[in-house]
Amino acid sequence: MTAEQAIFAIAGPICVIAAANAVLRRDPLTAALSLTVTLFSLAVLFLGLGAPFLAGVQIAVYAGAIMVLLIFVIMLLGVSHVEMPRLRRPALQLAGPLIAVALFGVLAAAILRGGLPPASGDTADGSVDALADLLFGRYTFAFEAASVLLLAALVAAVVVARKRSTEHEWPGRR
Amino acid sequence: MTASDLLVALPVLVLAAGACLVLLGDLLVHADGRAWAWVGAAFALAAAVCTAIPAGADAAFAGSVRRDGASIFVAALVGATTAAALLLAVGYVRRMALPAAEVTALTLFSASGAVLMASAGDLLVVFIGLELLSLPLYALTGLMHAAPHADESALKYFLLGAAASAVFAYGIALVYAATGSISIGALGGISSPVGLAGIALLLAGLAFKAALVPFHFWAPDAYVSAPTPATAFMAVVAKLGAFSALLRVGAAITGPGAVAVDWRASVAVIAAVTLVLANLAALGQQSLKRLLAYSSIAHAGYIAVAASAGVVASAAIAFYLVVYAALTLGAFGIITLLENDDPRIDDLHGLARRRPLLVVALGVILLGLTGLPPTAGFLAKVYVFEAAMGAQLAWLVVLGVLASVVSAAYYLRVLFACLGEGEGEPARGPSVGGSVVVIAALAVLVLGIVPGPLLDAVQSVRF
Amino acid sequence: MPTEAYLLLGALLFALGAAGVVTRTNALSVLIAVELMLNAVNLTFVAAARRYAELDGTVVAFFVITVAAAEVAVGLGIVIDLARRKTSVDVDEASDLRG
Amino acid sequence: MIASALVVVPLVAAILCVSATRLARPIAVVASLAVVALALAALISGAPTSASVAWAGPLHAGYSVAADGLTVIFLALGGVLFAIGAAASSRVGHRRAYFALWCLLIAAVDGVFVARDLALFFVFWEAMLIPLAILMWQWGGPDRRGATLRFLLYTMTGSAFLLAAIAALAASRGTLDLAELASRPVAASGQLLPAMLLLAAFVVKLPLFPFHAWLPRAYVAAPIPVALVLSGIVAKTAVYGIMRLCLGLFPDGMATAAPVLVALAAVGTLYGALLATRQDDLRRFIAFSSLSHLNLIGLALFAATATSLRGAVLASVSHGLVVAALFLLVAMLASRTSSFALSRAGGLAASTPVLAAFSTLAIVAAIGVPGTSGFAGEFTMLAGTFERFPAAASVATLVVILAAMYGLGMLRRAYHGPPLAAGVDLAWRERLLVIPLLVLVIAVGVVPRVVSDRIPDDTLPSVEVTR
Amino acid sequence: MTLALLVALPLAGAVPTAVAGGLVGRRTVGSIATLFIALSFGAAVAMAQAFAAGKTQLVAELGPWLPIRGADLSLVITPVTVPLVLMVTGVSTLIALYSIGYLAHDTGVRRYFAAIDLFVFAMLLIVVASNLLLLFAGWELVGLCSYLLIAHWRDRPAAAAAGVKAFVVNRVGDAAFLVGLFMFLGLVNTVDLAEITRRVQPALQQLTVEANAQLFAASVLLLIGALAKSAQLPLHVWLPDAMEGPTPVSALIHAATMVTAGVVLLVRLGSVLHPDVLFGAAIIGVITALFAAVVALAQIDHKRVLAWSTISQIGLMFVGAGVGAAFAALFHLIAHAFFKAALFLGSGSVMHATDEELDIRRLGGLARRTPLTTIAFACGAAGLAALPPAAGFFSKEAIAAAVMDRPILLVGVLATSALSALYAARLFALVFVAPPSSDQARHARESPPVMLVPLLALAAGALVFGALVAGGTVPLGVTPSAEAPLALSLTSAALALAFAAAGLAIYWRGPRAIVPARVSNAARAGFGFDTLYLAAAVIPVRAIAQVLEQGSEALVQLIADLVGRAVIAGSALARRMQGGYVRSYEALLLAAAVALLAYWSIR
Repeated sequence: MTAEQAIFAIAGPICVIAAANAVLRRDPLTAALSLTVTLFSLAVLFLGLGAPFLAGVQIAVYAGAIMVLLIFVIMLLGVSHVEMPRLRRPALQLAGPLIAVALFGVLAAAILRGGLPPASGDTADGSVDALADLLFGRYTFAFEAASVLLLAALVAAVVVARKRSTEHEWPGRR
Repeated sequence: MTASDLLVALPVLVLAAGACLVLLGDLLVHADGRAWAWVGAAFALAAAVCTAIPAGADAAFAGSVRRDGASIFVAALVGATTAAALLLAVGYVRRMALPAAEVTALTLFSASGAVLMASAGDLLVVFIGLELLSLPLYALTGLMHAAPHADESALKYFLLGAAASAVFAYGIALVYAATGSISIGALGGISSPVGLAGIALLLAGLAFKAALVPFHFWAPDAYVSAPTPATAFMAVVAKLGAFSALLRVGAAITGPGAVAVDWRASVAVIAAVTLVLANLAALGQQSLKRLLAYSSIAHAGYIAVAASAGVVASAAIAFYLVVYAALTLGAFGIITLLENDDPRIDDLHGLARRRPLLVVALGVILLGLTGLPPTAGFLAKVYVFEAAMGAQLAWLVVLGVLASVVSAAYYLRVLFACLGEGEGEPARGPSVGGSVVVIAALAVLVLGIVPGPLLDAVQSVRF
Repeated sequence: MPTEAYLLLGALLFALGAAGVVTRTNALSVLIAVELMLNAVNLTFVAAARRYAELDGTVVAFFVITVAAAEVAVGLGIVIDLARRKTSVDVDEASDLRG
Repeated sequence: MIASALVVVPLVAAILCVSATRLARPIAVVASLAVVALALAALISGAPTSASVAWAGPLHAGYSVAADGLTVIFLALGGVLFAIGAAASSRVGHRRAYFALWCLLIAAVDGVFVARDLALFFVFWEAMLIPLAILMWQWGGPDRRGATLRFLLYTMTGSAFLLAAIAALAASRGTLDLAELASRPVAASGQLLPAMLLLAAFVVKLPLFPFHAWLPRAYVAAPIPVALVLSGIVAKTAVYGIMRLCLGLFPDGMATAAPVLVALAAVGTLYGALLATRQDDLRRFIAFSSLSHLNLIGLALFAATATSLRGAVLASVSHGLVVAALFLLVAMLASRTSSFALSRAGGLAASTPVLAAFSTLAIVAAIGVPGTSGFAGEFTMLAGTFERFPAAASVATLVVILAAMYGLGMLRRAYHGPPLAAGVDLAWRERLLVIPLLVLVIAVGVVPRVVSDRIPDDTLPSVEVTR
Repeated sequence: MTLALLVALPLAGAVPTAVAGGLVGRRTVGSIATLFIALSFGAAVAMAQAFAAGKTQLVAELGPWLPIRGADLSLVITPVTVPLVLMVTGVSTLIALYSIGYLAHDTGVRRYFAAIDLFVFAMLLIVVASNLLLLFAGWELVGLCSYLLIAHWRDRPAAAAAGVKAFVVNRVGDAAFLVGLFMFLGLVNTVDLAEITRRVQPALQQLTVEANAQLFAASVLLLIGALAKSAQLPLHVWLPDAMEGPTPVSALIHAATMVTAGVVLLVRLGSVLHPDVLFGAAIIGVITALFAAVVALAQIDHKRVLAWSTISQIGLMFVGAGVGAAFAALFHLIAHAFFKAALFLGSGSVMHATDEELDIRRLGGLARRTPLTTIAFACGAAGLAALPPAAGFFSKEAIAAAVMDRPILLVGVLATSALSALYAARLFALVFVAPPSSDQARHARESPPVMLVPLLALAAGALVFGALVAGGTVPLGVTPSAEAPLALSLTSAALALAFAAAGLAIYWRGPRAIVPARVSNAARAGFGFDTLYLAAAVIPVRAIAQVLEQGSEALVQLIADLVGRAVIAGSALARRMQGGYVRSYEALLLAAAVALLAYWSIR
């Protein structure tokens, strides 16, 4: 058993269980915490896959920033937003799992039928240097575009969440 | 990074720079809100104009961005549409007390995303463009705090959009897993199930942005709730981005066996479902905006009809998109000119008497939407149908023409409502928005009678 | 480990996320489910990058994280707006627009 | 040149109408008469009428117009009817809009007849709809809404197939120019489908039984002048279309379908006549008698012998004139009894002898008595049809009996018997509207060759059926 | 030229009468109209002289008409048709003259005379058309004029109904005529009569089976046309009702001219029609003759007696024409025109004298009060009864002579003659001789000269015409086919005299029932043909129309509605998909994605 196999064997199940927990819990806070576990276990898997820097980013940015923000909002809005315990719109509650099973089934079938190009024997240089070369070389434009995207998202978030001082009378139909 | 790199990406840069400058300017200068719409329009127009500057290269940034007939066309059309939408917003933002600078900036950001999708060399840029296109639109949808359901629409749009983005991203991932490349060209060789699954998910994700049934559910709500100029903008620009990406992906799929055929068949089926459902749903609408929303979904269906003919239909699609842009700007533009921002069709009674010119313009636009001569809408439809017929899609064409009969029912209902007896609205003086509407209507008419120049121009478009 | 194992794991995560999107009624829970889907995407990218001994997949995963961050920002804005107006973040209660 | 002028003149008139409230009606009348004059000039001068300009090349569509004998016949008929219809529109509201739409309708109808390109044909074909629909919708009777929508959607459904056919032809043939299409005919086996797609538009507009669901409602709901042109000339665009397009481009396809079409038309001929015997509303009466006549014309068209086609053209002219006269007379009757119901009339001849006389003449022409145009058309059609479809022609001939029943039955109920209603007899203003029509009816009946000899030979089947 | 004038003059009279008749007085209108017919008669006389001088044919080509071979506006007149033309124009002139007086107080004079003029035009067209189509034009136009004139008194519902009935029944024949015409057109590809004759006649001997069948069918159809126009069984039902029209109309159209058009047709086409069919015409003729004679005996309305008698007499003409005895048929036709016109005009005079009294049981004794009418009527009746030496005697003899070799026909013809004599005598006796039985009859007064002059002229014709023809003074254009043997002459004279005498004897003192009431009632009603047609044709057609309107037309409308409703239902369904719940949208979106995935990856 290689290290990678060991990592997969441990982190994989944790990841799935946490993910399932995140999806099944009615309480968003618990779900968020479960998701964080998933994120951590994914970071471990990334390590096993030879992408240590990404693992770091996953923990720092994803788990660290995004999830914190999410949890902050959950707390901000109060715990009262726990979903109602009763089963609502049962058709949809049934459709969810069904879709998931179908989705996984189809995807698994596709994956298991193989046909992928052969794996390259060597391993890539996963160092930060190499990453930086790519990021500021081939992917410069994407990088810049992503920065514009973040700016746009910022503005969008501000605009939509900003509290209006004066509610304008809307001239449309109610 | 060279000068030619920048020139290739110039339209995107101009749009994004415009957005940033408007944001900055709003912080520094205390100007009337309307000024920002004018500035934004100027930038959008500049983006359109600068497509004419020869770049000296077909690609830039290591192949991330490319410049060809299709990207030039989309950039020009996006720029022009954005400018027109912002001009519609000039009066509107003031009347609705909207944050003009933010609206302008978001619009420009979104426009840059659309151009990015059209000029992307790889799937990653397509994905970023898609997000850049979408995120501002979510915000624009939720902007009208005073409108009754803006929050709901924004939420729906966002949740659906996020899921669709994830689907699209997963598609890219599967394609990458199957080919080891994220370049669009890599789609060509795909034959493994994983790669094919990826293609399917790419189609689903793009169909969502193009508002094709059954990925369209966000559209009616978002269109109704967004500020009307933004509605016009998203109805045109989002589709431009989505369809150019869709067509580029389709053009790249030349894989062995029946893959290309399957792609076209999938698009054809989606087109068929869209035509039927959208037109039927539009038939029962009371709200004019919602009706136009479904109508724009239906028009996406017609574009998809041509798209299912493959890349040979590029010129037809391009022509259709231009006409559709003019029609959509005109139609939603007219709503911006009404007192009521979400008028029921019955509210239009008496409009012909009070504002005859407006109704003439509306009439031209409705004829264009229906696809009746002598408007350009007719030629656009004929072009699309000819393309589909060339691809042996007779069944789809028959479905399309029948669907347009249904569409005639609801479009003409609007026209007839204007002719009815009623209070109507008080006449209003000339306005910027009014000029945009008149120009759009004239364009629809003139392009129907003298389509030659535009037709010649779109011949160079090849996705 | 073969790449397929990671792909299967990714597919499972994606499917779980999809289920969550449909079944959860709390807008924030839905957002969490979407995050799950995006993470499945990332896992797939990284696994494939390892298979082909490339870094491109890893780089794309960075971008996906960026995009996820942007999305969350906008999403949270919208949810906050909703919560302020509806005093609820239940997606089933935001169902006035129909037809 | 002249062909283009035929479209442009009414268009200019439409613009003039908008700007002149008081003169709108004279302008419309003059424009209509100008169409007649231009059409006749095209015929007499012998100068080339055609014009061809690039329009939408990549769509294989061009602007190509011409006016040959067949065109001129229909245009002259149209001009007369439009002039009389406009003159009869004396008390309409919103005059500017009404007459502007009227002129637009003229332009569209003219365009249908002069177009020599399928796409251009379709442009004008659809362009007819909108002015017609608005005229019906705004100025029509109580049922105008439903009737207009029914008419619009029904005809648009037919046109939809026409559009599909055009797209298919453009894609497969690479041209939509009629001359070019005709010069390189499709293989006989491949003609049926395009022929039927084209025909779909025409059978609805004609309308062929059983595609007539819009007809009675539209005739009742439309304002009388509009109903007049709707039946008088707009229906004839379908006749023209079948001759020029279906038979001109796909004679073999039409021949394949002919047995079915002929059967439908024969049934429709009798069907319309039978229903006409039962109508109380005079407009419905005209509707069903028109249905009968138009199906007979359809029969002749589908039989497609040289004689039957000549007859179809004659009958189209005749029906146009007669139905116009009937609509006017019926309106005049209704203005005396304040109702279009036959049961509200009765014995009117006593107080309105001139109206009765005119009506009698119109009905006599409608039921095809020799000496009137009705006979010339009907006989020629039936004789021509008999060459190829003796059984159908014989069955359709029974219509002369039913026509007598409904025609004279109507006269009897409206004008004979003890006077139940009374009114002032026709004023000269009213008489002058009808007299030209009646004079033309007789003239065409006596010298029908004036019309039928104008039909160019290339629109008729080259080989006469001989047995 | 003369030929064209002959036809054009009455038409020329019709137009000013119709258009400008209102500008002049009633009497003037009538005079003008009459004048035009008289001028036409003049033209006919002129032509007759030309023919007497040895001309064999006159042709007038007036130009093309319909785009069909041979369908030109061209006229031809031959020695055969000269007498017909003379008769038509002459009798018409007299009757038009009579009408001036008869309709002196009618408000519709203008259209009356216009229609009369038009009628003369149309009738002449039948006689002199050089092709079948033009003939048919006249054929239809006389029907139209008949309708217009029957329904002349527009305030009378019965008149209107009778007019419509006449036209519709005629149209049944016309429809058959048309189809027959088409078949001829198919056979020889022309409608020109001369050419048809030229092409069909030699071919008649060596016809293929198929062509034979076609010729037979075509001939049958033309015969049906003739039957309808000439009111022969079974299409005779319109003629008795046509008596609702003014009496001069009955005299002109429904006795002298139009109804004999069928005979004219058979004579003109005699050489073309299938021989079997021609003989069939003779059979139908004899049956009709007998049948109508019996019915005529039972009538109580003097115009109806004459109407049925007309049917009967035309039956005799059909016999003549059917066996190829053109001479006999034409002879009887013209003779009948004289005596029947005289009778009808006499009838009209009686009505004029007695406030429109029609019931012969309420008349009587008029001989004293209206002597001139009585004399004229007697002449006519003598002609009808075939009493020698009145016209009818010779003409009927000629017919009998033509069927000498066909005993059944001969018996029928003789029996008809006998019955004719009987009802003619009955009519005369009841109206003029029997004691007056009503105030009208008692206070009758003689008609004005304008009516009496034509009446007497016609009566004179009825008296002497036969002898003139038989004596060879007046040529008929065709030579008699068979000379009547003396025995036949004697037999027919005896029969006529006997039955006439019997009739006079029986009814001398007034109406009397000699057969059971049920029989006479049945006969009076024409043995139920009207009822039969009502049940077999009129009611079914109405029922079909009703079924169509409430069934199929409703269905057509319903289908249109249903399509609309289906679309609207589809619309509701499509809108229900947009249920408002974002989760269901997500589900649908993802399900669609799964579907796409499945389609793409599982293959």
